Amino acid sequence: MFRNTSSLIQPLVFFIIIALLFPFSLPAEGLLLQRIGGGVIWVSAVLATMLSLESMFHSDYQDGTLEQMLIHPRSLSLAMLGKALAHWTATGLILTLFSPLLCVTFNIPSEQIWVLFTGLLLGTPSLTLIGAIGAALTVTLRRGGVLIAIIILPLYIPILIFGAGMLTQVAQGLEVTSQLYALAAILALSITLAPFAIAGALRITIN
Amino acid sequence: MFRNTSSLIQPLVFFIIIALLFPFSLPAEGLLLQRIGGGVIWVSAVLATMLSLESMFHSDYQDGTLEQMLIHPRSLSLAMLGKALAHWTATGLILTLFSPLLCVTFNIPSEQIWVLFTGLLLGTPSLTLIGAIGAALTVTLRRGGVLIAIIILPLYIPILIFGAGMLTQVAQGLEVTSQLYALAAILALSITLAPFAIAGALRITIN
Amino acid sequence: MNPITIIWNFLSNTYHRLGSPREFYTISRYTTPVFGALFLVLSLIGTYFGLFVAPADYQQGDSFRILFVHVPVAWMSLFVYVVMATAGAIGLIWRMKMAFVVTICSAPIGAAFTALALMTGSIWGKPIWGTYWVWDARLTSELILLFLYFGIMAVYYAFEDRKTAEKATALLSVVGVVIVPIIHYSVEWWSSLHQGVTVFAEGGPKMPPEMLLPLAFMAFGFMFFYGYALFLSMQNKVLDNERKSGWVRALVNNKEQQS
Amino acid sequence: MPNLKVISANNLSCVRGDNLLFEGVSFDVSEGQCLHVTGPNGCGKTSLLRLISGINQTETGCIKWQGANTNDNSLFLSECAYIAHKEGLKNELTAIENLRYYQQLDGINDELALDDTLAKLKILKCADLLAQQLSFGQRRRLSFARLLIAEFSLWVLDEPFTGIDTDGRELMESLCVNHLKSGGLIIMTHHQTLLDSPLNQYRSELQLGQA
Amino acid sequence: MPNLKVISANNLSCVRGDNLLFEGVSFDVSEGQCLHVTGPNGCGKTSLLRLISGINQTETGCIKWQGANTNDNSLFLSECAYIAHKEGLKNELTAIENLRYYQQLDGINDELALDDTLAKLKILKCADLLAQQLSFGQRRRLSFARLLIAEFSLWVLDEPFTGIDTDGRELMESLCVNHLKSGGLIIMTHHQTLLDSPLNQYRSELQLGQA
Amino acid sequence: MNWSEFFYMGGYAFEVWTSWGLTLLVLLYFVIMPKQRNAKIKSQIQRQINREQRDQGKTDS
Ligand code: HEM
Ligand SMILES: Nc1ncnc2c1ncn2[C@@H]1O[C@H](COP(=O)(O)OP(=O)(O)OP(=O)(O)O)[C@@H](O)[C@H]1O
Ligand SMILES: Nc1ncnc2c1ncn2[C@@H]1O[C@H](COP(=O)(O)OP(=O)(O)OP(=O)(O)O)[C@@H](O)[C@H]1O
Ligand SMILES: [Mg+2]
Ligand SMILES: [Mg+2]
Repeated sequence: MFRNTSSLIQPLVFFIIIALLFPFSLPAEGLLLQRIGGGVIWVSAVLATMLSLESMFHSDYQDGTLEQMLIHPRSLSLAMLGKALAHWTATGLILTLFSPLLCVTFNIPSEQIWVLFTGLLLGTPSLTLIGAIGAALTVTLRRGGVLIAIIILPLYIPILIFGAGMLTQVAQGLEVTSQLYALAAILALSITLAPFAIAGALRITIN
Repeated sequence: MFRNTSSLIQPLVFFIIIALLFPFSLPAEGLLLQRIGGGVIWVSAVLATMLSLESMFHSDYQDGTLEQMLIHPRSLSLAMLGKALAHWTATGLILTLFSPLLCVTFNIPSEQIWVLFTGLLLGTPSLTLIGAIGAALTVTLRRGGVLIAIIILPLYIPILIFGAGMLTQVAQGLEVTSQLYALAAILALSITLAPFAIAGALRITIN
Repeated sequence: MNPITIIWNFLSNTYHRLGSPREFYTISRYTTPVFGALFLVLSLIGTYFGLFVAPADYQQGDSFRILFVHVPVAWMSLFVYVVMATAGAIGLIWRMKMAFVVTICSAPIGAAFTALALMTGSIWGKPIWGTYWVWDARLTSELILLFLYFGIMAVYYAFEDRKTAEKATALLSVVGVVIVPIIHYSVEWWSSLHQGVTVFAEGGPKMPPEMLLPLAFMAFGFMFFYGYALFLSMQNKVLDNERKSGWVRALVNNKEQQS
Repeated sequence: MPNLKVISANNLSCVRGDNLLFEGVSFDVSEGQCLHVTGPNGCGKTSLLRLISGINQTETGCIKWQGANTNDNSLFLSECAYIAHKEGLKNELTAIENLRYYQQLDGINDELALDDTLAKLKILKCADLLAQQLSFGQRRRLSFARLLIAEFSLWVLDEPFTGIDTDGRELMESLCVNHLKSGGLIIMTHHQTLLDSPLNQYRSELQLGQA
Repeated sequence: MPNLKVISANNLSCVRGDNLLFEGVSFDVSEGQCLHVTGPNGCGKTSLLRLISGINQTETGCIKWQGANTNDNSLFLSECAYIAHKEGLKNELTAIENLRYYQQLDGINDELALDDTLAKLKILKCADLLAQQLSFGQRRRLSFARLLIAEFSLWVLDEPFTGIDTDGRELMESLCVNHLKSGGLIIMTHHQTLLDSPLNQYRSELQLGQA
Repeated sequence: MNWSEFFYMGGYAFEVWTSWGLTLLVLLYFVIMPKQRNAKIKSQIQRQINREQRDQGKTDS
């Protein structure tokens, strides 16, 4: 699955690059970055996931291995769940693990770091699973990348709202349990349903 | 070059989507968005350009048309200048033209809007031209996208610093001429030199 | 024969007749005008009571009269999505051609209703909240719904092959249906500037009858409008899809010769 | 003979866009037989093979494997291998890694068999080259090698001899004959005649109409 | 005869990775001649054609067109056409749009010629299909059509007959013969024999070593 | 009731009438657009039929 370490670090590098563009482009005030840092990290995570998705099935389609998967006796949806989780390990998980370091560079207070970390841990698998549906629907199209974005970003926004919302809550000293439950519920839903949608989408588009 | 209008609006949509992710993920305070809005728009422009670059040569390489271009009697660097400028029209130019509208939704004051607009107009062609070098160098590689980012983002940062820096200057009532000259100089340099670099990169990587 | 069997037979009969493009076309030529007429009658009554009869609100003055378009339109934006997703599921599961047509033809109508809800809402928001737009849960989720409609239309037009496009569109609309409860409950789950659930509140509508009545008329009127507009555009789609078939040619040819 | 493997198609049709490519196509292939699908370019041969192997769904008619419908029939899927124009090779993996990937998909783990198979197709010396670096014929051979790593009964081959040199073609033909002799089935397309090929004696022809 | 078109290669060699594919390859092809490059899979035929057409650069030896080095020689480039396995077709353009694209690259604008060319290769009825939707043979024909839209003297063809049906092959062979008769040059690879082909009488063979 | 007072809408004329007006426009669009499209499709099909009949006439004679 992972040919080499470089494919593992690439989404991470992407994530870091996106996040680091902001310090260069915002007014240099210590407090500003600290206040928006959490949001910036969430946006970077969403973008990094989304961008990595475009290639999730694309080369498989181009070289014909996707067709071979389609006619393999294993359950396609199970295989897709596996593929999505592997993809998540190489994108969402890694960038979640890395996020605390980024938080430190943004001077984000430590109670927020934990919330951000947990939020990303619960949120990024859903991002990948939901995004894979979009990737599967657009795999046969050139310029699928933008269409993926159009399709899946509406579905990402709730996750973003819950995830980034927690940070604002914490900053104001409020509870975040309800948001955590919401993220967990979204995750449960995506794990159970998304694989079927992905498999269905592939069967529809490959012909 | 442009099969249909959809290929024209797609980078624009990307740009808008990236910019719109922020309101969802930042604390809901009117002034905050207004202060960072200009920076967010610059980052979105950089990202939208960068992402559109990955596909600049990729499908040409996959389907063999790039090889055909290489052995065409026209000057390859001139052809590449044309291709880059066409690409810019469909990405940088369009999103520059659209940026004022985005500024309005972010409540950015109008004197900043003009600075942002001029900055993007001078900066985005350089982004495309410089980015195309990275795209040409990575065209034969799978997962080229991230490598492009790693190669070209360091080169983008000066443009970002000048471009977004202008906004902070204006907000503080300072002059921006020196930054404008810098952007113009970068543009002049990229137009004269980048096409040769792109052509050279393609001749090296295709074999 | 027992009544359940009769009803069942009737339902399955209509289902199968509606499932065939040709039958649909024939039937819809009678039902469409009926929908249009019902819409006109109901909405004119609603307008009369809403604009002329209902007294001005003691807090909002006359600005509350936006309610009679905003609320029906906002409800329809959700209702159309539910219809669209249901039809999509039916199409995918039972491979019913006409269900896909319902999905595809509903999307622009739903998008228009959503856009209207956003516009009327923000126009209304200016006098009430003092701003056209806030990034608040109800408003944001409704905006997401608009994007979702756009995404669904974009997917349909992205595919060259019609059958693929239909199925892909149906799948996406089924997946996106989660947004509907989110929009509906957004005012309860998050603190929101937007009005809480008023009409379908527990313990009956929290709204005086002189407001409720015209609202009901408008709401049902818009429902019929949706039916009307949907059938018109479905007729076009059916003609377009079946342009090679004999019955469409006969139909067009006859028309031509009569006129 | 209840255990005789047989694939039978009945009244298949295929529509692409507004064009009817073929209709009413029926055939039976049983153990030791090779169905040679012929017809001019664009007549629907590839489309037919994709229907058979289950990538596309039949709209009319049905295809049966041992009497059971082939749709979503995992027994059938595990016995059928489809080799297409797109080789199904990952450019960034080496030849042997590509083969190993397919072996693992089928739950096998046998390094020796990999070398063996590459050797059989005379591409052992390219084992450690990236698929990207292989010549056209070497890629085709590698994709053919996939047939030998698991026990597929039905081989569905779309122009298997394109890009293969004369020796290679004889090799592949003899591998096909071995497969047929040991009770396998083959459905293939090929534009040249097979009359002077060792496959000819097992062959029946299915001619698809004009494009 | 100073105006006779001729391509001559001297002492070419090709190294891939650590392998020497061939060395000391020399040939001359002049008007009306067809050079048939043969050899087993992986012996370097495609690599040689890419050297000739200028995609890759020679490391030793040189290739001359009318006596001038072919490297970055725009006269040569405008007279040489290379048809490879990768067809050079844009999937998202229709067949005719693809051809028009190449026509425009060469600065021509002639709608009738496009239809004509498609008709010559018997793919006129697919003119408005996306390249993506074409069958394999139809794609190959379309890429071959590119040879006819501008006046190329030297055709460099890498296995031009793959995926083409029997009629199509005869068609292409006669197009090649016409080209040769009107003073063209052809360098091609092909795995089957050309002894019984109309091309045979114009043919000389270049055998590359064992892979 | 007084008409000018009615149109004045207690000071909310702009809000109320743009909302209602926009809604009306959109509804009208969904009535007019399909009718035009219907006519267009039918004329396309008619032209196709005519063309085929002409072709047939040619081959028959
Ligand atoms: C852009 C701004 C607005 C948007 C996007 C919006 C959206 C919606 C939506 C989607 C609904 C249907 C909810 C459901 O059925 O679950 C709704 C209902 C409603 N809206 Fe708005 N709205 C906006 C502004 C306003 C304003 C400013 C008011 C007035 C103060 C208002 C008053 C109402 C009322 C009274 C209902 C009916 C509530 C019920 O019974 O559930 N809305 N709106
Ligand atoms: N959307 C479409 N509309 C009309 N025709 C289409 C469409 N998509 C594909 N086709 C046609 O369907 C046929 C597909 O044929 P297929 O690939 O099965 O041919 P084939 O017999 O394998 O040909 P070849 O010998 O060239 O490989 C082609 O003729 C192609 O032009
Ligand atoms: N990096 C590399 N290291 C070693 N060998 C390589 C490398 N890249 C390519 N090769 C070898 O170079 C050769 C390329 O040959 P080429 O494509 O020219 O063959 P060909 O004669 O066209 O064969 P075919 O008949 O299969 O088309 C192959 O044998 C391939 O294995
Ligand atoms: Mg084929
Ligand atoms: Mg070769």
